[in-house]
Amino acid sequence: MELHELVQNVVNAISIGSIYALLALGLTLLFSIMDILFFAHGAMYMLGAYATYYFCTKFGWNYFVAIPLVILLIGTFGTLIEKGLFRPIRNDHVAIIFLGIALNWFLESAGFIVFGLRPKPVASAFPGKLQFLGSTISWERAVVVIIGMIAVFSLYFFLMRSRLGLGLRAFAEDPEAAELQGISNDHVCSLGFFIGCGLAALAGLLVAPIFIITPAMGSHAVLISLLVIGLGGLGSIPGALLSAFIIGSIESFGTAYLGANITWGLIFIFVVVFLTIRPTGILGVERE
Amino acid sequence: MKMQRGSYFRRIIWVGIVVGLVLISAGAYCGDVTEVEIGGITSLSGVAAPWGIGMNNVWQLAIDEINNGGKWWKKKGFTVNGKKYNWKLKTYDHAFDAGKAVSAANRLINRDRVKIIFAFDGGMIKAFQPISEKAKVITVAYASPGKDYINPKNFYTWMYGIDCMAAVIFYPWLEKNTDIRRIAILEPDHWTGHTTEAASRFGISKTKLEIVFDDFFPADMTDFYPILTRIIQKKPDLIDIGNVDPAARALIVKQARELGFKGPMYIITPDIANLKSVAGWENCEKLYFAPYDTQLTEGQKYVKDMYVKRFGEENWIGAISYIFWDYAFWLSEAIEKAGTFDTTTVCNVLEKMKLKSIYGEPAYFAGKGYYGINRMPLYPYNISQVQNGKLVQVISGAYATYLK
Amino acid sequence: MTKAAACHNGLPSAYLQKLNRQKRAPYGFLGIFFLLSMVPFICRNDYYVHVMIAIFYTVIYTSTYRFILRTGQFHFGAHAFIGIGAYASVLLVTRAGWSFWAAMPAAGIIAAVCALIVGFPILRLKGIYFAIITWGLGDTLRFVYMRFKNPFGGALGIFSIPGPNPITIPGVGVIDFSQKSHYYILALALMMLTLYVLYRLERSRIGLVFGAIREGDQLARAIGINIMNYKVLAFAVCSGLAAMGGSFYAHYTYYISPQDFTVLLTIYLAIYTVVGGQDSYFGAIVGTVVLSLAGEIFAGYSHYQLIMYSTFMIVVLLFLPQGLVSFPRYIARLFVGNSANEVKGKGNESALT
Amino acid sequence: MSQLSLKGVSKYFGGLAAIQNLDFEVKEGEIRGLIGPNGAGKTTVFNVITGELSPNAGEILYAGRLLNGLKTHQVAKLGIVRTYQLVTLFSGYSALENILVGFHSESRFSLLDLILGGRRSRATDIAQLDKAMEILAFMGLSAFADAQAENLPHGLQRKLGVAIALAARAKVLLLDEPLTGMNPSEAQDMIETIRQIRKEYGTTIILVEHNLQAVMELCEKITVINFGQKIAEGEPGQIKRDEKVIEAYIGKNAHAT
Repeated sequence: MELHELVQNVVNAISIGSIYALLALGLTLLFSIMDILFFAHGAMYMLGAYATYYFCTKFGWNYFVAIPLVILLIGTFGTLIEKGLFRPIRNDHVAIIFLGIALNWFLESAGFIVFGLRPKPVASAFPGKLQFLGSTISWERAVVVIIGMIAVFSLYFFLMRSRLGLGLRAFAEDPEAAELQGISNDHVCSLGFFIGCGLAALAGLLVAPIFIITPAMGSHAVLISLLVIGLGGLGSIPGALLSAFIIGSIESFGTAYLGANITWGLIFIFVVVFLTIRPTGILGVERE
Repeated sequence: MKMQRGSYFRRIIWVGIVVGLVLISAGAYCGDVTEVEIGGITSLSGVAAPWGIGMNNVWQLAIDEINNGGKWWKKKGFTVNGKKYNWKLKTYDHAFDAGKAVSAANRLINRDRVKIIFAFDGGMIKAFQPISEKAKVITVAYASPGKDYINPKNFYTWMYGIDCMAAVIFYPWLEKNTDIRRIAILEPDHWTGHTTEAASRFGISKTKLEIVFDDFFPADMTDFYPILTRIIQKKPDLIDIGNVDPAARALIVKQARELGFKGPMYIITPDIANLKSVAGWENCEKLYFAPYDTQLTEGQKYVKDMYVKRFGEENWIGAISYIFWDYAFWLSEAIEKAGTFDTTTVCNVLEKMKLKSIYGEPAYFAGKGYYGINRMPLYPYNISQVQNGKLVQVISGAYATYLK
Repeated sequence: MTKAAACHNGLPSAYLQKLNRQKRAPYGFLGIFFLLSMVPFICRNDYYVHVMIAIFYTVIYTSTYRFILRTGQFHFGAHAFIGIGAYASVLLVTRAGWSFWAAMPAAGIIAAVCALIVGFPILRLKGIYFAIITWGLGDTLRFVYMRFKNPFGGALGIFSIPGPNPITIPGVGVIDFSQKSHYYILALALMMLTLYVLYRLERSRIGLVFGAIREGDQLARAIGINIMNYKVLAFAVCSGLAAMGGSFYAHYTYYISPQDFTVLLTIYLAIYTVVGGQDSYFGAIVGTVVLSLAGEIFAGYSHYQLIMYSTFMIVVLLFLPQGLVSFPRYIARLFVGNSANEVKGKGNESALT
Repeated sequence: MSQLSLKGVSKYFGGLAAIQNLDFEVKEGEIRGLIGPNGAGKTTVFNVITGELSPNAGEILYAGRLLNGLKTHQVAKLGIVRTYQLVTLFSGYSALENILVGFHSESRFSLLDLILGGRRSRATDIAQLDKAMEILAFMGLSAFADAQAENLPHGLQRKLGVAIALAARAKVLLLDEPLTGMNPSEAQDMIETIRQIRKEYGTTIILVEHNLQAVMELCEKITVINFGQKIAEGEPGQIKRDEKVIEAYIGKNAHAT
């Protein structure tokens, strides 16, 4: 194996890992704050991508103008969903998962009807490619790596350092105690959904130009995210990052040296065996 | 709640009785066939839905052409024993679920009493083939050809073979006319991908070309960087991504160019619009498109105009649309000739007919040498290449004579 | 103290009534079997018979799925064991030359043994982790089927699967599975068998223990119940039964491919279960029947079908947490003001004061 | 001879010792009280014995057998059954069914027999029903056999909890505050019942209880712990006079006020 191939594979791994990390970020955040698995995350990702398509490609707006708009739009939509659908059954975690699945399917099917069946391309805001030690990466992917990292770290520091973040974490540890300290349950949930869905939309924004968008993209994404956050340890942001890169590396090197159609089999086997040995994932902690 | 189990039990029995009665009455309702229906089974939802809907639209166009008459079908309806008939299309969705495909076939054959089914994708066709063959229902398979379902045992299954023909025409031509020697094949890991790969291998086996890479990728894959890295490392002269679905195919083109592959690629039934918008036309340089005509035949123009007028430009699925046009006419003609709807007779007539194909004439059924039965139409075949941003027809009017 | 004394002492025991009902249950099941087995001879249309067959094997999947769900495990890998059943039985028939009648139970046993083997390590996992790992297991198997063309047929699947071998039933004649009605009877028998086993597992002594584990696993442990054993038992038995359903499916459609056993299958089962009502024994059945029949209406376009399913599910989750089976009670409460259930509760209280 | 003995048992949570080097022995058929101020580690002792927590050091022996490392259900199978501080019942079940669940280990079922529901299985059902009614009668609960457990008054729920343990064939019964929340007459009734249990079944009983009066009345021997350590052990009269005990309780009271 020559050096530039190795470098290329590492670059591929980082690129895939960043995409997966970005996809999983919102999901793991919601889990860490509210202990729920929001299956419709995939649909939010899909809606974010379509919003980008409509703003940028259809209306011809500037990509950078679209970014905050899309995040705000989808985040608000998430908050509305939380208020209307999730709040009544907030304490039933299994019901929430089923509700998420139902919502995901609903939005996906409705997406096919509303947005049409054909995949839509989103023109890239970052054309061109970057050459690096004999390897190549397109700029749009490099941007995903950079913004993905920024998003992961700023979210991490938001949760760990900021007052609001500490409040959210206090809520995660003990909702009742947090309520007593004046942290409103309802506000935390709304905020959690806003950030979670906003992150899903961000993923849609950045990933959409790399791939093409279809209403079915969400289900695929949410399953991958599930795998990522499961392996990383539910609710752990560093864990999700780590496992995204592990899965990215297996996918990159496995595909390059073993074949594309067995790599995903290997990833599944790896996750199954790992979770059997360590039932809480890489960095997960046992929860009640 | 616990105390109420008894009443639940009774309620369930009631529900059972009611459901039974509904089914019985519905069963009694299915009476005589008053309209001649053609069944369709395709993917109207899910990932492959654009194709499924597109082909359903073309079927509809063809059937409307027969019913109302037009430039292609000059009379109205078709006549059997002096009586006029019209077709009616009834399509069900299989969403790439074999169970649903079987249900759809059962519905069409046993409830709607169709004699002809147009169906998409070999995997699904194989799932319901035992039913359709047993019921002697003519199945037209729009799918990659495979000996496992096109064979003398399956008398009523017909197909529109595009990939196999393309491979046996394309690769010998490639050997003779270019200095391309190293071929990489990349196909999705599902039924169509596998059969197309087999067809390409068959075509290449007739030449001295070398296969340097041959792999399948999971059907839902969107990031092709790793596998393209691997392919490019093998230094192929041409990448055969024959039957990858349009979305993934455009991504492959785009990502391969990003990774620095400059050579040609080979694509069957391209969706030019999609390639242009996703991959960019400048990235499509040197691509081979099969079958693709720089000059559309009159029939193709006619169908495309009609389609765009009725269903809109954005729903046009590209060159693949044409293959869904012909069979409705061939079958109507065969039924007229046979003078009966009896499918065995119709099959025998159809096999020997001279066909008028949208790709040009003459067309006729062949395939005995490969499948043991003539179930595949041969017609003149064109392959084009993008040269300096323009489509140039490099092969014109070829016949896949290997398969005779 | 004797039985007589016990009855004197207490009220006529509701539990005794339950036991008596259990004693009568086999006749009930047989009765329903005979009643339903008439259908293909009255409605001779193969399409409706097919719909019923599809409902029957789906009921097998759904009700076993529900039972595992009820042991507190968020199961996401039903497709794994259904797939094992289908593939095992097909390979036994086509490769080893077994008769279908031996292969189907063998497939069930193979799947049950697989569930037993993986059960002990993975049933320790809770909640989402269990979901992820069972889903991963199913998809791992899918990749195994895809990867190994021999013997699994790869992505193309296995086709031309023979139907069940003909059998002769004295007094009835030869059943050679040339007609849908023969399959109908087989599917019905299989479903009734599954439902009976699950009925016993839920309503008998052992069902009492399963319920106890659900009601309070701490207490259950403290009185010596080995929760893991029971969970593994349920997992294995249900997986085995579902696998027999899978075996039937394979020999009924004559064609299987890895595509048939994806997580989507399990998601459908989850939807049927939730919509029907996961707390009730009949929930899975009602959910499957109602949604399958409703799904037929939208057979033309799956998008509408999915919209209908998901709307159903959202409505049920928000307004009918007990599922469709509780709908009559819900309506009754709307009109009467208080349900029979509440009356019962009050009765108990008054008896105590 | 001692039936259950703890030797040098310690349990730490983080750096904090919940129990430290605790020794005590219980004779067969004894009613033993385990008292101490709040947070003294009484419930932890139960948790350690039943295997819900594993001790950091020391040995727990039951009839000469080492219990360390056994899981809760295994310990329970050996005959050490506990009740919980808060009422825990299978609340959706009737009282009778609660008892029947306790029998589960007794019925050595064959799965096939159970699934087919054959005659043998039915015979066991009836036999168990009889035995359950017996236990209910013994506990004075037979009138409530069909009542749903969660609808019973508090006192009876507590009794039912003990009855479940009896059904699980407890040889050593660990009762965690069985009298909490009871009015005096209910408490008296419970005390009577505990005595009856010992008399009828010969069960060894260990009792954690805050109601000191009741403990003094009921127990033959009392162990007092504070901060996870044994500070006194002896007969009720002895304990009442023990200075350390008085100090522990008064100190605690002083602290509380």
